[in-house]
Amino acid sequence: MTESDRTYDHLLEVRDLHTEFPTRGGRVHAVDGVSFHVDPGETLGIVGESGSGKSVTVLSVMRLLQPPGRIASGHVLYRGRDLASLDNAEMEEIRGADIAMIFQDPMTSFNPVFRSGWQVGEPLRIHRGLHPKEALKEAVGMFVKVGIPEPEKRAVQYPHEMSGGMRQRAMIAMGLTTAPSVLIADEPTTALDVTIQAQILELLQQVSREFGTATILITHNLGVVAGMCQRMMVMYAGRVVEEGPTDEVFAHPTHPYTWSLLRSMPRLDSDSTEPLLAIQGLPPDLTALPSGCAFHPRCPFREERCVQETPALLPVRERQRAACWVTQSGRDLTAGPPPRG
Amino acid sequence: MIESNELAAPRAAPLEPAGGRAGRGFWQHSWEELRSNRLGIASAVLLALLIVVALTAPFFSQFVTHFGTTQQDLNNPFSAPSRTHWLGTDELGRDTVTRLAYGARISLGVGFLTVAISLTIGAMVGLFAGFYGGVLDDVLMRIVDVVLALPPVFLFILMSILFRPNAITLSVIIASLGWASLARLVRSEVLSLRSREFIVATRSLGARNGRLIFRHVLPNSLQLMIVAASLGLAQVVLIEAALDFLGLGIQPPTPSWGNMLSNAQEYFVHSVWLVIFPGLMIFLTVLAANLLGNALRDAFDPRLRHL
Amino acid sequence: MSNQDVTADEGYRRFEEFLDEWSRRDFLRGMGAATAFTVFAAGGMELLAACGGGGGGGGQSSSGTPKKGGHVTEGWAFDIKTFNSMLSQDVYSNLCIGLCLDSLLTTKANGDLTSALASEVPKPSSDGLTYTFKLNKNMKWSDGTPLTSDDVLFTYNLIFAPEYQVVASPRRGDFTQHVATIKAPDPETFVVTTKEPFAPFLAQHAQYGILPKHVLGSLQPAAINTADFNSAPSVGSGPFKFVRWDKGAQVVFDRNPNYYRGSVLLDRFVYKVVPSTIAVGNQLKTGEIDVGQIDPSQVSSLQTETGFGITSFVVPNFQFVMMQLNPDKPAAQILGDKAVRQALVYALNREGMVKTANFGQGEVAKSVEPPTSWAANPNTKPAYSYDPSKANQMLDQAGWQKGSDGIRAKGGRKMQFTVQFAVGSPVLQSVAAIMQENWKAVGVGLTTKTIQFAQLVTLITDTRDFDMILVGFNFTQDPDQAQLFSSAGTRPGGFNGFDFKNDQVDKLLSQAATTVDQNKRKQLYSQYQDIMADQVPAPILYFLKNNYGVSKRVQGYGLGTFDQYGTRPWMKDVWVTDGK
Amino acid sequence: MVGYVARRLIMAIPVLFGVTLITFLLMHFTAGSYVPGLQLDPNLKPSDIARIRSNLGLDRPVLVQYLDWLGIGAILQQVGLGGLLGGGHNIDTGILEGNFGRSLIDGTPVLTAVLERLPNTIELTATAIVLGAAVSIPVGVVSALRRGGRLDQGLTAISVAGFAVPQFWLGLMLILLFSVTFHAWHLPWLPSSGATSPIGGGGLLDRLEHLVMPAVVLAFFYLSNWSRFVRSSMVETLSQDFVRTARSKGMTERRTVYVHALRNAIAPLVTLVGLELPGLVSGALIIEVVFGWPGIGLLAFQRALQFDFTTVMGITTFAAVLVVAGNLLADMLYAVVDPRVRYA
Amino acid sequence: MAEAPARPQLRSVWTAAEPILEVRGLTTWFPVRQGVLQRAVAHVHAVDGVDLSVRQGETLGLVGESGCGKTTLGRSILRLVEPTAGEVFFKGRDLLKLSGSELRRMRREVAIVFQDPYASLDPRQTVGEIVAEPLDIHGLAANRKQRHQRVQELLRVVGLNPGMAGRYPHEFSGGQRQRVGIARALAVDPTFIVCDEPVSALDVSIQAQIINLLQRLQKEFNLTYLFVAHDLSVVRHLCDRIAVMYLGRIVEIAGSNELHRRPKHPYTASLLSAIPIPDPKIERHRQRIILTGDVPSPVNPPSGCRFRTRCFKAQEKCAQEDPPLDTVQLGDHRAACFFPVE
Repeated sequence: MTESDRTYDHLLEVRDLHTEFPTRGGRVHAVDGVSFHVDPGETLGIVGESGSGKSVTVLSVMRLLQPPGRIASGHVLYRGRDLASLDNAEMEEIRGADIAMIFQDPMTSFNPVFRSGWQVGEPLRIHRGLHPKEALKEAVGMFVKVGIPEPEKRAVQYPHEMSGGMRQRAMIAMGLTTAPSVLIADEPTTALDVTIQAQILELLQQVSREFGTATILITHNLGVVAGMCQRMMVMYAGRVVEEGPTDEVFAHPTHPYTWSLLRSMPRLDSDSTEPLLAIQGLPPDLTALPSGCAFHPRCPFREERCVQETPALLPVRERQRAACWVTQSGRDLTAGPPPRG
Repeated sequence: MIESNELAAPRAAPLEPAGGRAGRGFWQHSWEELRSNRLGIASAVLLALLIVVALTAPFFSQFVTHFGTTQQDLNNPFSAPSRTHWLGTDELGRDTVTRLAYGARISLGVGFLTVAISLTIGAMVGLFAGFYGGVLDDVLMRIVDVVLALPPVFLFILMSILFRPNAITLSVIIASLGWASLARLVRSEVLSLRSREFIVATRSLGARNGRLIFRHVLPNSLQLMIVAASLGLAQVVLIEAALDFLGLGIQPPTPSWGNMLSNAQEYFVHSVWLVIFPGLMIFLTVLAANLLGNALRDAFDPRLRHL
Repeated sequence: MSNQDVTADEGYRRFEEFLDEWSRRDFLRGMGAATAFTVFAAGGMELLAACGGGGGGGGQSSSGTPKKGGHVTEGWAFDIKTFNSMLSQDVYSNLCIGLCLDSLLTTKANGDLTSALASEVPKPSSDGLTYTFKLNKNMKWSDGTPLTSDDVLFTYNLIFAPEYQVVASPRRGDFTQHVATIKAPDPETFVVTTKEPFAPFLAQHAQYGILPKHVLGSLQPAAINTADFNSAPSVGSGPFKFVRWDKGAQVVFDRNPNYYRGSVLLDRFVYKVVPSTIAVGNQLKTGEIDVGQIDPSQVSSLQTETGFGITSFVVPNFQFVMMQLNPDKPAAQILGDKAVRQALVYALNREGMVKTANFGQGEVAKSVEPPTSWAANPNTKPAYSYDPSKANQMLDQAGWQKGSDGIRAKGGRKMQFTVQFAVGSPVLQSVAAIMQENWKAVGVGLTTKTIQFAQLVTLITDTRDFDMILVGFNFTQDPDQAQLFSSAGTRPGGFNGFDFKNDQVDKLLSQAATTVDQNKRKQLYSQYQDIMADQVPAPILYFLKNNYGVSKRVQGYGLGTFDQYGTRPWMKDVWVTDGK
Repeated sequence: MVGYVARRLIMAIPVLFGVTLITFLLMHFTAGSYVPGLQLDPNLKPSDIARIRSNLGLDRPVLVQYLDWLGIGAILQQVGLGGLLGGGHNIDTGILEGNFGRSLIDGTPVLTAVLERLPNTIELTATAIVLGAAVSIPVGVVSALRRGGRLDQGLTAISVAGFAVPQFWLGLMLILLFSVTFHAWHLPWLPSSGATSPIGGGGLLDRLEHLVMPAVVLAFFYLSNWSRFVRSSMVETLSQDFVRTARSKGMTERRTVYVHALRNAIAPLVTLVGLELPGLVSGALIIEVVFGWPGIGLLAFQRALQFDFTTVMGITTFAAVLVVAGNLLADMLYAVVDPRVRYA
Repeated sequence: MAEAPARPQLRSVWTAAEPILEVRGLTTWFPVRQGVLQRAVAHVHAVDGVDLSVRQGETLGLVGESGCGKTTLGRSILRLVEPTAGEVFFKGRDLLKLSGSELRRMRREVAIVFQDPYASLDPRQTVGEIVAEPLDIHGLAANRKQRHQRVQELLRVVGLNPGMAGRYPHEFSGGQRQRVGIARALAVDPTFIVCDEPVSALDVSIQAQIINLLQRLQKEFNLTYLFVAHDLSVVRHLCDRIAVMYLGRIVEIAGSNELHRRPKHPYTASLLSAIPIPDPKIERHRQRIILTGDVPSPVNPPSGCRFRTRCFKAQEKCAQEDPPLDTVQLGDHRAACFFPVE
């Protein structure tokens, strides 16, 4: 794409994004007013449970929503250009070239009937018009960079002939062939074993350093965010409930959901065998969201107000924002929830 | 309740407040799905209508059309549709509506009976072969292979000579080949069910094979069988008509849609209704059975799409 | 669309108009769609009739000057089976054999024998035992080899000489039963001596296509059955010579340059296999075929077609009901009573059968001999007009009383039968349905059962486990019916499967067969027909009428009662007006 | 791979025996004393029937006849048990020696008869398959892309109708319209039967004219079957992760659909086509009957009704081999189109 | 559960002081068939000579990566998969030698909870029927009323509203389904439960509920757990002792805290270091051991020590000799390694 002359605040900025899915049970607001940004070299973590809207958010950015899902409103500014308003052909030029994405399951994300090298080289053929042979050569080069042994042999193998870790490396290679400025990784290690997860996370960090890409890392594993991300945001029921620098959020969670999550996870470095703090109830059904704050039925800190009114995402501490009436009114969660009668 | 904080908070849960009422079971769910499929319901209604006509054919002919199936009127052959003969008469002056109604008995009777026989045999063979595997599976599946490799033409011809074709023998003849593919279908379903975790779970409780087969595997493959039965009905009606047409099925003067058609082709130079209406009946019946099968499949499980 | 019901409401009137409109636009005309089963079932009706015609039979008259060239396509719903005249049994094979292999004698349309390879029809010697055939001079096979009495002797040896036992010929039994010796004293003479005088000899055994000894003579006897010649005759003696046989599709013939009667006019003749008898009508219309036998149901609609003319004639093919008379079989307990048999015939509306089932294409039988035969006796008594009240009366008299269900019974036995017939013939189905209704009217129950043709054959010749059989038979021009009605035919394998035994009939039939004088024979057959009419062991329903459509571009087609199949010497003079 | 094929073939042996034995026994029980080819001929003497029957070896015990058909008869003779065979037998079979024998009806070698008809049947079915596939793939793809739309509903309706309409009825209607009526209206019309014109036929155009109607009827069946298959397969494929991956690479929708999705979606179709192989014998039978198409189906049908034992047995063997080969072919093809599938 | 009918004791010489479960040399191989005759040309060495003992009332954790054989081991012990060799003593009786009916009786003593709570519940049965099934199988309810009461009680015990017994599994959330699975396991009143990754498929916020439930039930009913999992943090929280599996073998076994503090086997060490800790301050400065390559195929495991192909301490000896589990032995802490981590 041609470099826009306009100046812009962030490499990629999402403003007040709303994505909805019409269903039989009514319109589902899978993403409800999400805003965030990333800059080169930075890694942003998006954390949330299944159904919290984190994947839909990034699919909206890529405009890869499965119909009938659609962006209802909001802006996706990439270098100042609003991706949400581009036509399909323009968007196709951005996808894979400027913003690349890697997916959770490297098995199903590769086309089983084409050789891996062919697929990895494909973005080059599409965006740079490279000859298939050159594209394959580039792909092999990329395989070397992501640490795939015997790259020539691997390139002519089919995806199913590779191991899970290898496939995810190839997936990353595919995302990076065109040297994109933004890399979106949607749960890249969830399907992998821990030792392989460690390898892949290492690789992602290395890539971010080397290529200076802005990375958006989606995960449900708080530990991964802790190690990988400078900034993070926590999503719940399609909304961002907390956002801030990773260190701060872990040290001083300002949303009861974040607070509860951290306390409900068994920690490897803890000798305690005391019962964990269990978040009561279930994640909400998006077709029938509770009134007020969506988390209030499960919230140990809830107040009258939480049931009635929906809190906005507002600064609570310096550099840290949360959508919570409790913390916005100045309460510190570290003291624990009030006893219930 | 032991630990109240572990329980689902009513407002957040996708469930209605717990009451004594039974949950929305699988069949109920399927029925609701089916009900919203207008084409499927229309097909079911049409099939039901045809069944009613078939069942009441003697009353129908006595009180509605006022003609018997073989009642001739040699002075009035090939009469066009009229008030007395709604869909005209054939070469011997027999009433087409009456004969079509009786034909429905044959087509649907053979259809349902064939499906019942082949489903019973096929399901049993498939269940046991799939569940027990090993030598039993090998032997049963070789038999299935043999049946599937027999050229149906010869079987139909030879068996229609061996047994005088009537609705029952014809059903047996068609079912004698039809069960094999069903057995295969059920077997592959059972194979996949057998490895499903809930079977392992039940086995871990100390359940015997009989319980596993009849309490778990069979109920879970019922949907597949119902869909297969509905689609099978359509196929059998077509096969039956084709056999009649080739002179290997139901023989005149017993009217069937197929033999009415084969007879009529001699005469439809001048009496086109004789060939249009039986053809239409076959078409509608097969169409309805197919559409119902598709609707059931959609209602049950989109996974069955390959059927 | 005859139903002009003036009181019919508006909707039906409009429907009729719509149908009329369709009909006018010819949309539906001639739609004789393919019926697969008739292909096989008709075997039950159309049986061997090895006859021929001597020079131009009946049928179409020629107009214009004959010219050379062009082709004729004749359509049949049946493929042929063999070119070996000694193995063939079906009329279609015989038809094609007749085109390329001439026989000693052949038949004219009216049934008279006439010369073919033999220069004249031989008179039997005074003792009635010896027939001396003089062959035409200088005859050649299509490859130029001379055709002599050696070939004739070889041909007849296939069904006579003991070493050819293994040849699967259906003719050996009858031939060896009657013939004492065969000889070829010189290249132009062939002499047959019978064991006793046998009047049907010429009609039955002098019309086989003569086979080339120089092709088949060197083969092992068993190899005759499977010789290449059988499916691709390399040489011939008829008006045409074989070109190719695409099984299931067509048989193609070209003009035989060495034909002993001089060259034929046509370049090419094609026997085309079409899907069904109904398809014959369609293809006549579209011009895909030039000549074809029209199904009775289509005759009236095809009569208005302009592209071809229709030739009609009665053929010696009768439809009849075999009634079980074997006293060991239950049905014979009822049918053994002559009065019952007669009453059953009185109850049949045979005019209705001809009119409805056969679309008028037939003639109600007055006797067991076809009306086309010189031996026919049209005045047999009783005449069996349709008379249900007489039938009722006769049955009452015979002691059969109607029960509450309307079925007659006597001594606890109900008058109920099952009639069996070959599957797939709509005509027979209709006939059976009419029989059923007719008899029901006089208190006789009848159920119908169709069986495959092969089963029907076994049923008649072997198992014989039936009440009645509805079947058709073809006869040659000779009036001998001994195989069917003499008591000799009741032996296993014979065709008198219904066990009709009558000493007088036996005597008359054997007398007639050994009598050479035609007038005497006619007298004997006349008596025979009277007895048969009185006994009605197997009521003859009607004789069929054949209808051929012949394209107007074809001239000189001599189709008639006795020369449809077998050698067709008149093919020599057939020509086509457009020369194509 | 070779081992796999070998194993499949070995497994097929009992199947072939079962199929031929069942057919043989059924035929003998139904035929009774009928001598193939013989007609109701008043001149036929009982002695002729007995002689011909014996010549054909049909008077021997059924199992001996079956063994003879297999070719074990010759072996029995060699080990001195020839007496078991009884009678002369000029059927001359020995399936184990690759000899299918000769027809009892016309004496021609069964193999020749089958091979003569085979090209016609292949011509018909191959055309229908190609036609069916060529139309069903785009139809299925379009339906899948426009899922739920008007076009999809229309195309689905046609394919469902194609399932429900009896083939013989459709064939009759086409003959009525395109042969008879068109001819009567002096429009270009199509020949109603056969594979070629008897006179001057055999040219490409002539064959095509004859082929059109039967092929269209047969293709209509395939079309309705396969288009629904392609549609559902395509719908499923389009919802898969790798399609999303393809899109994320920035490729055009067209390329996504036709390169990535279609290749996967039609892979299973290949096996369906492979499974049509046994259809050479019976798949097109009723169409061959209606259109008088001189193919194997018609031959099978006619000869079965005439109890031509050798021909029926030959075709049965042929058909069973086709079933085995078809299944194997389908599996092999699947391995070709889907690299994940490997046989060992 | 006072109303539970008295359970007939298995005849054995076992006393509560001995391990309740003793596994010796348990081996489960799956044949890899090939060729014309489908002869087994090789075997997947899923479980390859495992020795293990579980004491009454404790929780033994079994961890390892996917494909290491931990699930097969759990199922082999219960004979849901037939082991190839070895002995499994449960309360002193060898389960592998039990006949069909004895085995079925034994199933009242041991139960299993599965990973995927949806797959392990029959979708065509109501929750009530699912929970009642073990009662029916073993005839544990004298009549309908007793059966109904027992089902209600079981549902209440696992924290479900007994009024929902008439509902179907698909109407429940993952956590609730897992509770149903646990209730079913409890129905026979077992002493020993194999928990096969019971929380891996659940959302983070639900995991804790189930973990707490399992802990509570153990106390309440004096249960013994074999807890199979891949998540070391969960295992460490729940288990008294932990066994680490790699390629069909147990490579290290120790008390929970001991294992975490002083892992001896290089594989354990790298596994521990690979697990992210949800604390950026710690996480960012942790020394990670990144293993190279993938797990080798269990059809052809490497010679000697199976971990040597990925091991950062591997030496010549590791390829030659197969270290037994007691190569390192510090009291209860055992590891199969020649060059243990210090």
